[in-house]
Amino acid sequence: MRYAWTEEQSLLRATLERLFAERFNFADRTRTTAQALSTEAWRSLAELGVLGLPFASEYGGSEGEAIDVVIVMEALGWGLVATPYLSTVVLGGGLLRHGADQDLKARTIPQIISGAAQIAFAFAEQESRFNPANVALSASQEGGHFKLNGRKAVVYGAPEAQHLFVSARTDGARMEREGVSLFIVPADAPGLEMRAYLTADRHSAADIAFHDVAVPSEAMIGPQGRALGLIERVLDEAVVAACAEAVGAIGALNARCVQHCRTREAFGQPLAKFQALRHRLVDMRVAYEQASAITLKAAQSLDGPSKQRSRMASACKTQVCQDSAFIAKAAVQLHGAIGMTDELDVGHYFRRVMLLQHLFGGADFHLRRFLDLSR
Amino acid sequence: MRYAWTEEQSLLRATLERLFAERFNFADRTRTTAQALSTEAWRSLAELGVLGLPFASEYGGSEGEAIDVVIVMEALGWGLVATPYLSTVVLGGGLLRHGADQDLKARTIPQIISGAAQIAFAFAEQESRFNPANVALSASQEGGHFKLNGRKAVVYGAPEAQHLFVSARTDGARMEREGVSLFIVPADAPGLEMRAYLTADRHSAADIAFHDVAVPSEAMIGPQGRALGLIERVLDEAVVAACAEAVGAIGALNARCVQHCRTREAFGQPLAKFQALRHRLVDMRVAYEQASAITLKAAQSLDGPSKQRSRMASACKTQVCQDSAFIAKAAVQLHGAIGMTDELDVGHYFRRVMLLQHLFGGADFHLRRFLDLSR
Amino acid sequence: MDIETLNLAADEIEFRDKVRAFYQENLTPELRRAAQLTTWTFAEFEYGRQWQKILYAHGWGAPHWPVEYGGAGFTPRQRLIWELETARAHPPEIMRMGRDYAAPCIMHFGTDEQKRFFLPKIIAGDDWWAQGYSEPGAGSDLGALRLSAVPDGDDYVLNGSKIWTTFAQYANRIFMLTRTATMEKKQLGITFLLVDMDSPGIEVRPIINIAGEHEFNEIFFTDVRVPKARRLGEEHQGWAVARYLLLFEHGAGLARSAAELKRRAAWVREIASIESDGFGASLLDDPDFSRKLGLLEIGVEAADFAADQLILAATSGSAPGYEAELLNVRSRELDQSLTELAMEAIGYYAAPDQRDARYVDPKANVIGPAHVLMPTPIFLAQRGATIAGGTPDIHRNNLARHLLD
Amino acid sequence: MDIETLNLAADEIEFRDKVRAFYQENLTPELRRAAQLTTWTFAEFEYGRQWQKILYAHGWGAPHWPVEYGGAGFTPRQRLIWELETARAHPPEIMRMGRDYAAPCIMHFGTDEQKRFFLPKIIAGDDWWAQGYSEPGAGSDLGALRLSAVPDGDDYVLNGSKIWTTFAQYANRIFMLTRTATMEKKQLGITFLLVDMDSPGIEVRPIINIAGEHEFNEIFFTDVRVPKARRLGEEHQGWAVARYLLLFEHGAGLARSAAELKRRAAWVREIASIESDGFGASLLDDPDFSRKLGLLEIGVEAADFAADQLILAATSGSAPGYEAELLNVRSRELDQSLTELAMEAIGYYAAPDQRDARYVDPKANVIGPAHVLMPTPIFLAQRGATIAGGTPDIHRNNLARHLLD
Repeated sequence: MRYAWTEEQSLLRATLERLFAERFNFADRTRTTAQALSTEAWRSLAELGVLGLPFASEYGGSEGEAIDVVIVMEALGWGLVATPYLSTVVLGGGLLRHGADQDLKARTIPQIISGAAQIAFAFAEQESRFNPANVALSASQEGGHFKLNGRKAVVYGAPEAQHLFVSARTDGARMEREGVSLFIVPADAPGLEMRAYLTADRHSAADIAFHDVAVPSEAMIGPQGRALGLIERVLDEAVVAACAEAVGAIGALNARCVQHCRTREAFGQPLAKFQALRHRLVDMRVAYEQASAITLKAAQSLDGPSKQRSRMASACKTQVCQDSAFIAKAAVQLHGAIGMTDELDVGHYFRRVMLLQHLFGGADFHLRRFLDLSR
Repeated sequence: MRYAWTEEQSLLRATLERLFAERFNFADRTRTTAQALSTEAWRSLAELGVLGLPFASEYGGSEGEAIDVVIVMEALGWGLVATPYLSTVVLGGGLLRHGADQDLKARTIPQIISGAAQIAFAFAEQESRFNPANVALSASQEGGHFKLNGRKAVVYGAPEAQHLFVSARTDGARMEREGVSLFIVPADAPGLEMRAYLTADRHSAADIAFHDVAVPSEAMIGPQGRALGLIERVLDEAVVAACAEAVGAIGALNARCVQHCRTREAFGQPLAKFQALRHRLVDMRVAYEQASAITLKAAQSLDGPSKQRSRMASACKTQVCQDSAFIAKAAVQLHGAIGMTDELDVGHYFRRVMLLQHLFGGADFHLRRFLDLSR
Repeated sequence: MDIETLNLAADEIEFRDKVRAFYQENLTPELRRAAQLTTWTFAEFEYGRQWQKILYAHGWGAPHWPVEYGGAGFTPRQRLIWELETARAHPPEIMRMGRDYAAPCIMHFGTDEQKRFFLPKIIAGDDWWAQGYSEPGAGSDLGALRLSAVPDGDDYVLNGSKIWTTFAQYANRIFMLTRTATMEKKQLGITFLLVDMDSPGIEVRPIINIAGEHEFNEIFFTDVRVPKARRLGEEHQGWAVARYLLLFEHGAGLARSAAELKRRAAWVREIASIESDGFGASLLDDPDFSRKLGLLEIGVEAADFAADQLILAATSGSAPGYEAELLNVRSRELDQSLTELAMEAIGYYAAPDQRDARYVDPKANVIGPAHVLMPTPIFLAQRGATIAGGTPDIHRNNLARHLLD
Repeated sequence: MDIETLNLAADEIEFRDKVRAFYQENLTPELRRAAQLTTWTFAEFEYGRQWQKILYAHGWGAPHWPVEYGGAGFTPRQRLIWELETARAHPPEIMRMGRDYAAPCIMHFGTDEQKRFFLPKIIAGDDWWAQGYSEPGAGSDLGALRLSAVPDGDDYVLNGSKIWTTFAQYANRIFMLTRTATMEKKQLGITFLLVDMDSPGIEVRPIINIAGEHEFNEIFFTDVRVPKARRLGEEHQGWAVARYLLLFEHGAGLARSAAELKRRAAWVREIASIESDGFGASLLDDPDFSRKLGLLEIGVEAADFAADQLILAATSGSAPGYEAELLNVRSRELDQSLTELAMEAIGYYAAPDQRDARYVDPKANVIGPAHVLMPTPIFLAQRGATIAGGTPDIHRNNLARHLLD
């Protein structure tokens, strides 16, 4: 994708690509566990100051733009490096930046930047599908604190997180926009029960049950019952970040496929000589360009008016879901049996891309949202 | 499509294919007008007894099955022969067979079989889109007769028809299923104003305005306000018939494309040597097989229980719309500039297939209907 | 690209307003209607001709030409603003083969004599050029050209035929590729000639297109004598001229085509908002229709952004080329899908053949509501968008070569 | 095909009821669960083995075999009823390479000695066969086989490796194509051997698939001695055996695969009816989801009808061949789309890696509701449906040859 990167941005891209290629390339991974790898990558990102990109300088951040986060996520996608960047910096960091008070920011953001603390955002529930207003987990006020009861589903990054942001209903009926509040909860709070697991794409996640988990009222972020606006803003940022990761991944897959077609032979000639495959590779490239374009456009809209921000974020997810699924499926197909194994990175990219489809809402959900916002 | 045709059916197929190939092939058409051609074809079909296929023997018909009508429509599609068969025999004949009383049948069906009379069914209106219950044209009772007021849109076969079937509202609000009645009206009735035209695919049609058109109460077909069941049954039959025509047309297009790829050269070799085109022709064949299969299956369901009948008719239209549009567009593309001209039959097939998409409801309308009937 | 995103300087805003005012004043209802009734590349000829004369009268007959030949001397930014405002105003598309294709080649390869003779007539809207490339049996494969030009004294004698010559029935000149020799490399031995359409021995046969319109022609050449003075470039070296011309055919109009795509999407949305879904709501509320429209609108957003980046890169001097072709493949698919959706939107009224109602000065009234007039002919004519200028297969072949070889 | 559409005769109804009763009695909960937990071709091996022994005990260990070898002597109609009832009952799929592929070839090409020795062990469920075809670097292109078998006294000595051998970790025998000579026509010089997996010099390396399961293996052969008595057919003529085997790989199971497609569609519909759309309704009411499901259900109806016609034609003796391959291409696309839709339906719960919960005797509880266990692994494993047994490109190449050459 042709884009006028600034010098700093080009430097950041190059640095991350080198880091991941040299220290975290797929071939070395058999030597270490997913967790160990993630921890090491996290340390490297902290050292590079990448964890501080989106934050204000007063908390040690480097005041970056939305585009900078896109660069990081795209590089993580390209390198197939599983880190809590999305949950900690984009989701957690976003909720802090747009919702938290001075004090909480001052206490938490430096921990994020140094890599000392990780954050996870528990918003999805078994019945909620992709609707962030569909919150059943209840927060009932009792004197100076709230008691949380209910469950959250597939919370990425939760097992390693020290702080959890939790959307909870303080008022109203299950799907009402009003009555949704946001709390920050220590991961080790009494009554909080986690079932941790790895996902099929080797990320860390958990289902969480809350039994009378008590938090002080200061743990509430933003106005009571009015947290949905904040949540939606941060989810828009996360949508674009997830799309950027997918764009990085399909870029890598396209490169793998071109390489494979040049080297692998069938019926006495390289695959790259078969017109059907040649055209498919072109279509894959066209799809990549399209996904890349809409992601950059959406990133540029993130700090604009909320309607256009959400509209473009949803356009982005809709488009990237289609293009990335097309490329990922074509890439496995094109590699044949070897693409079906755990030994080649293609299958790992495939799983990541296919699971990114769902994250923060699939193509259908976001297409409807785009249409509603286009009226 | 592999299918166990009876001997009679195989004979009918062969006869019609020969007739259209010898007497109505595209090359000769420049010599005559669309109307003249249609009239001549109509006469030949009458002579062959094809117009009597679906009717009872007591009216001079040959008691054929739904499959026989599919054979005729497929042949008409294959030969790209524009006739009023769909409007007169399938729609008009169907309304008569399933709705009319002895007397009307005895007066009208022999006229159809001999080719002496043509019929058109006016059901669509400018606001109705594909919903047959969306009837605004009003029929108000005044003593022994009804007065029709309103308009019907794009009535195929109307300019040449002697009898018009007209859906009209005798009761209820615009979109209610109750209150829709059916009338048979002489095409030359006073107050009936026709704007006749040719369609882009060289069929004859008209927009019709009704100004106080008076018809006797005997002109009402079936129970007052309860004609929708009859109309939907006949439209199901027409849907399958239209699909059969499309199947014939895409069969012919596929044959043209194979022929073109074998003979036409580019960059020093026949098109049939380029893998991308080879694969496309296979996909076109797969699509054809699929359209052909669902059409035969739907035809077999036409005389069964009404829910399954409508469900399969809608499945058929949904599938055939997709497959035929894919093939028609690919066929024009594959022929290049020459396919874009009025001189080659490919462009004519293309227009016919694309307009058949809308007839009696498009893919979206019928998919929703299929889903409603699948519950 | 939205002109707003360009954050214009004061003088640029002034320029923009000047352009807007010009269109405001000069685009008569007839001219606007001519633009709206365009199904394929060019508006009804007579109105394109009128419009070119208006442009010329304002000194904007060919803004992109060098000033010495009558160009407006725009800066790259002004050129961009001009294109965006033009797309916004939507004037009738003129038959552009002379002004945009032939002229640049004449400037680059032509003799002073040729420049003096041809260029003024083109910019003034007095000369109209056809493009004589394709021949029966040689579509995208120009190496296979056979129309022969045999030197004879001071002339060439032409025999053969050209086909798919758009609007040749209105042209008084034609630039064409002819075969003057058969050589090892098939591209060699081709000579580029500038021919008068009224030369004895030229016969034009109309070809009616799939939308029932007279866009194309076949032109037969029988012992047509063309003075050697009418040769552009060297003998046998016509390929060099053709390649040069190609730059202008492709590179140009990125902004325009992106804007047209956006206009098309808005047009479909408008039609859908007028049409009924048959159940009491607007077709725009139909989940299936809105889904298809939404997917295309999103695709247009992506294509538009990608085009922006290429345009900005181009104005800063780097050539698009490969990326432009990538974008082109996708944009044409989007455009064709939009035209198909428009035809789907109007339901049964897609059927009537309304040719006679489609003239600026119509010969018949529209059958049905006004908005049903254009979708079908535009859908039909736009099938050519993936045939003229290379099929998707041809483009994919090129792109694959770049990607893999 | 619905068995109802067969309008069965009285004796056929009796037969159908007998078959139903058999499944009713013998399909234990474990065996049913084994079938439901199958992500790819075969159920968890141990349960397939158990099931084959039950079938054998009832004289139905290989109904399609000739009676002399233990076949059930079904009529073509009974065979069809058997297949439909089997699809309906959904027993665990056994590792079928011995019973369905090797056995017919042994019957056709084998010596009496080989028949006596192998066939009884196969039908009894005591011998389990792997298929040694593919080699590293030779996927769909069997002409490129390199694993060498060098004659030495009464033996062949094998060196090389085979790959993608499904379930070879459970096999005690393997039939394989070996290279005994290199000839002009690459298919010649291939010899078909029947090899014991416990032969010295055989080493099996597991290959974990994309769903995290141990389906495939690579098998290394180092100076493995195989008696010439274990050769099936003539030396260098193994291709004839392979071609014969292919008939059984393709032709068979048309009815089964059509029925599986219908089961898959019903499964997706059921999951969607359980899942919430997030806005208070069932996912089945979501217009976008239902649209995708409906289109696939309609495709399944068409494929099912086409399969019916081929089956009826086949029972009346004419070979499907080309049409079967056409149908196959489409059916696999449909099946993959259905598995993708199932994964889409379960939303966030598509993510957890639930390998340990997917054993008949599970090592962990399901994360989330019960219905989220299978969609992701089935989706992942079924990517192989368009790789094993020929990619769509390969099939399109074949079909194009039939269509054009």
